[in-house]
Amino acid sequence: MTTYRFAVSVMPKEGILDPQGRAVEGSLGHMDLDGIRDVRVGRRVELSVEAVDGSAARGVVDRLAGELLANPLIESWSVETLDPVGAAS
Amino acid sequence: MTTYRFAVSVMPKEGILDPQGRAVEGSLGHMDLDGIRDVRVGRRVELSVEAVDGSAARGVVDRLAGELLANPLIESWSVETLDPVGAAS
Amino acid sequence: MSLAEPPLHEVGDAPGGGEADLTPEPALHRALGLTDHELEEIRARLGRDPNDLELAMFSVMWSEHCSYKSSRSLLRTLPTAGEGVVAGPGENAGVVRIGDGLAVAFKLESHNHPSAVEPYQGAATGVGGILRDIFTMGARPIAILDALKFGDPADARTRHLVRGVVRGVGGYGNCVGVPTVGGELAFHPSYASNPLVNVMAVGLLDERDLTRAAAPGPGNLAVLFGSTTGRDGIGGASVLASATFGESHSADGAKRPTVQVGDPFAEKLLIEASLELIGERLLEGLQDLGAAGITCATSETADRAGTGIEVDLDAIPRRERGMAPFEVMISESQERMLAIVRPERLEAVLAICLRWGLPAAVVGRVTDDGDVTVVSRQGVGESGTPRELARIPARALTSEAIVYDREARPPTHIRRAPAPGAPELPHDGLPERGMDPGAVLVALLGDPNLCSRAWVTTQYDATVGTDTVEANERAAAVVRIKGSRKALVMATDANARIGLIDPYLGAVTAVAECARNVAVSGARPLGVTNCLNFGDPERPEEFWRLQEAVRGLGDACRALGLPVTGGNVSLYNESADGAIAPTTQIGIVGLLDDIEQRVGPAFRTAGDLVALLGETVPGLAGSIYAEHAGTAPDDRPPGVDLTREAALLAFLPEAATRGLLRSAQDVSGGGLAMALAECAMWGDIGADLRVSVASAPAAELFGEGPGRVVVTVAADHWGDLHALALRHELPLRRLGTVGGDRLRITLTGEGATGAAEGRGASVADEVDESLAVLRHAWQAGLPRALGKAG
Amino acid sequence: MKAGIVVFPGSNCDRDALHAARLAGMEAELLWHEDPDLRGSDLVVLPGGFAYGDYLRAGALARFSPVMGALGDHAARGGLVLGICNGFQVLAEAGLVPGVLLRNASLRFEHRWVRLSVARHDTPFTRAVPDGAELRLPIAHGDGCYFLPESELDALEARGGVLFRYAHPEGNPNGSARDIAGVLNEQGNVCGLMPHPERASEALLGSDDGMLLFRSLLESAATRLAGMAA
Ligand SMILES: Nc1ncnc2c1ncn2[C@@H]1O[C@H](COP(=O)(O)OP(=O)(O)O)[C@@H](O)[C@H]1O
Ligand SMILES: [Mg+2]
Repeated sequence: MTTYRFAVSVMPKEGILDPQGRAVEGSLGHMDLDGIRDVRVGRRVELSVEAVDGSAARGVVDRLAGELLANPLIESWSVETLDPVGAAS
Repeated sequence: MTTYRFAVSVMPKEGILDPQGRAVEGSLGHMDLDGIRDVRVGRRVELSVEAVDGSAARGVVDRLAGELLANPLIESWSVETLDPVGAAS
Repeated sequence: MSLAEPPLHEVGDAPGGGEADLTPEPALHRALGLTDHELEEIRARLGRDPNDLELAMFSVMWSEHCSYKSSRSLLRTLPTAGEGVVAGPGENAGVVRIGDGLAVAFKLESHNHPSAVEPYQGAATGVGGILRDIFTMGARPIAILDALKFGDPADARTRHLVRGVVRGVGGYGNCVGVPTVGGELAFHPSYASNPLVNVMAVGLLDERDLTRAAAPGPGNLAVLFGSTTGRDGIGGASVLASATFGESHSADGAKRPTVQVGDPFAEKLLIEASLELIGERLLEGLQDLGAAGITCATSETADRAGTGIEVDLDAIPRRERGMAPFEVMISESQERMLAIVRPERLEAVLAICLRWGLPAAVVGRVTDDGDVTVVSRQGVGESGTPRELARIPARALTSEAIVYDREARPPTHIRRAPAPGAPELPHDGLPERGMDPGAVLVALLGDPNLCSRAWVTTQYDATVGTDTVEANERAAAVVRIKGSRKALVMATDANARIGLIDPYLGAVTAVAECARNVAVSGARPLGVTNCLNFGDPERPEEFWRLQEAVRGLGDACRALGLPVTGGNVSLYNESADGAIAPTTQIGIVGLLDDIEQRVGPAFRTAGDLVALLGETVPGLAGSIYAEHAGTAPDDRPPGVDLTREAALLAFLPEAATRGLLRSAQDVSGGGLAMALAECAMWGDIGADLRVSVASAPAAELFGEGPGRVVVTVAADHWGDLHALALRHELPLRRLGTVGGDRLRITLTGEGATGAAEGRGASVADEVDESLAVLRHAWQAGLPRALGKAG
Repeated sequence: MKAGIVVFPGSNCDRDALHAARLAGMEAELLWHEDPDLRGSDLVVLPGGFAYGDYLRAGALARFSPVMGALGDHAARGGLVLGICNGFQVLAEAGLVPGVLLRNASLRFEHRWVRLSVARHDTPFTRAVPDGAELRLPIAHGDGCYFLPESELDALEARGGVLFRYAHPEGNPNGSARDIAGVLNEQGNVCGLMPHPERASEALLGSDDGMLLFRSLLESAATRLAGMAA
């Protein structure tokens, strides 16, 4: 058994309204930051999976992402493999 | 002026309780998915920046991430450069 | 305060079902859901063939949802005239005067199918839609009530739906800052794959702010403000794309999400901006964008004013590039409003929208030709003259849309309810062997349909606005009106179990119960809104059910002197397992002239006398008890005596005004015993009571016969109360006194033990439970039913 | 005394705070978030609601509104500031009071009546609260779980920065560290709390305990003015 670490990105689907992204853009004026556009706000989920090999682990993550982490009706998701220690920090 | 696209990952710092992560782990039972551990739920923000060059753009993103997207007391953040078209889908 | 955002997608069967996914067909009109006959009707109204864009506009406007083509003929029969009614059916919401220059706006609306597909967003956008109907009238929304119906709570799919819907209602209502003060939560197998999410909103307005959804004055401008227009909510019409630019439908469908995402933050800004625009007298008309988007808003406002509107397609602010004209015209993107503005006031209007951070644009102008026309410069360049993409008489899309007289046929073997005063059956024929009333009461208290709703209501902000006097776990909510002694009392009710047996009686029962719920607080009901949730009207049995329900709704409202001021119809609530139980959801708002005279449901003082107003009629069919015990084939639901209900509605406010009532609680689900338990639990004080059993203990204690109210009265007021009841020809039966920490109900009379034993049953002849036991059963019910219910 | 209630886009308890302030006898008006002028307010209230929809993080976007600069100066000058619910979240994001408000432990929005114990009676916010009295107020929030690193919590308590705690029988509704419901800044002139005193402003609404806070503020403003006059 090996431990693999993944990051699942869940973003609002294209064409789906992203209220958070719009609110962020709307408030940028107050921060005097220019040139920022097309802000989309989603989720990032990091997790470890213990499995016999990488593809088995990946299989588990794909199921988790598709069935629990993302709502397929309004969100799209993608998986990224992290080095075992790694985190976004 | 060129348009650059970035993804900012904002994750709860170590030691910060992450009830959403716990909730995900909690619901794994219903899904008969084994071997998943250390789930952390954070945010992913994708945005475009228009700037004279890459480093200028990056500067804008860093400021946005540090001052708005993440709360340093509880969250750490990292920036990833995407290809202009790119999205999580 | 947050949690405005949806939770992680819940575990459970992947959401699905609900929406019909049209596959492209040779004939475009069929692919769009129009019949060949309807295409002929369209040709007749246009005097020519419609082009694709026009066909798309017709297809959405002639949908059941927008055209009411199956129900219109029935709705015409409803009584709509009433004292103080200033806006009725036909407007976005009903409006009734309440004195002091104020008026109340209220309406019920359904969002059933979207909630079945995506419970959080479906419920959230449902709340957003009904709120827009309220502030479109010029009223500030002051209360939300949510009536929710689901299948078996033990089912994983149901739990997923319950959690999503409740979070969605809260996520939206909490954020816009309108208190959710009441509603309904019911479980019935027939809702398993087709949950019902009916939301009622109530608003308060200064009569001078009453705003019409009309587009008067040719030359006036049509201003679209709020969110930008995207591809969402295009649904079936997306087949057009394949026709329009030969895209493959599948690739195309992927690009057009059928799920709409609500933005309560945008809605909050929309509320404030709209009310400011109205307050500043800057608008000639205002219309929300709901189903069929800009097409519906322009054609309805034009038709109401007998004008036309020319829509400048290129001027409509979009969320996405490359949208086809039909997509822009029928998009159902949320949180948008259409204002009709005089040119000289445009600047002021745009300034207010800008201040609230809302995109706004002039998207058309009012004309005198009675047509909705769509023009665009695309392809002809800035200089060129705009091309006309569509021209349709406004009324062809709205008031003169197609109407059907559907065939109605009663299903074989339906059980009719007895007419009021029909001879009683010898007994209700229920199995009573070994029945212990105390144990049954505890079981009923924990029943998912009767237990505490705290798990739901704690997720709703009920106190924002500093006007909420009574909310939740109550027959009706009480919301005071600042700066006056007045208060509004509101409730919503339906009765699926009786509706299933007899749709007519189901509707009558719901109206009677809802009105009673408002009246027990001492208020006078002002008017009725409703939502008719039924199956496929093209099936004669289903249409018959709808017809019977509307007949019952009309009869009940006429008998009680209540105008129907508005409502909504939701049809095709069906799944593979068949249609839902006929569900006539009723919403009533009442007026309390003096908040200090309101009457609560809870027992108050030891020594007060407990009495039952009204008479117990036999019949247990349709009751929760019957669901537990099983009904005999010859059993029927109790009938409704509307004359007596009317007397109750007159008696209760008078008794309250004269200060004769310490408390009053309506008898409904779970029967008399349940009502008594609630009075005791909520008052945290018990009672010692004797109930004489005329027919059978089960009917006395747990029968849900209408027309009954549990009241308490100070001993020295008993005489006056009794005299008043006599004057209103209402039976008033003394049951005992308030006191102690137990609920004790001793059964007496020939119907009790003895008689029951005569029937070979052995019935314990008393209920004797501590309040702690009752409260525990009541509070544990929902979490248990939903399985920890996180 | 004059109270200014800030209206952010998405505030929804602004009119409630106005109502309570006036009931308490204050002169009160609404302040628009884009206007840095506090119009001579002695007390500035950041009301409850969902400023900017609470998108991203509750209070994160609001803290950049133009009015916040003026609010900072007002606070630095010792001016009184009360942040209620979302207002508390904004103050925390702006660093005007210590801590962060995390998602409720239940992961659900919680609306219920709670009981607060009052740690100090010598503050401008609580001077009118009788000793030993507990306050009955409603909460209505999704992110009310107060967080601060352990060491800083000790420091906060040591300097008397904890003003309100959730008390029994209802107890801690959101998982807040050490049952903290409301805190004070170092100078003791800025207070943030999650429960809604403005909603408990009349017995008719279920409780008028919240008025004790508004009356406290009225008194302390009065004595300050007297102090200046002297
Ligand atoms: N069951 C009903 N009883 C009375 N009026 C109804 C009913 N159903 C719909 N109406 C009226 O028909 C009109 C159109 O309803 P609806 O399409 O729901 O309005 P909106 O599009 O503004 O939500 C409204 O005025 C509504 O009050
Ligand atoms: Mg409408």
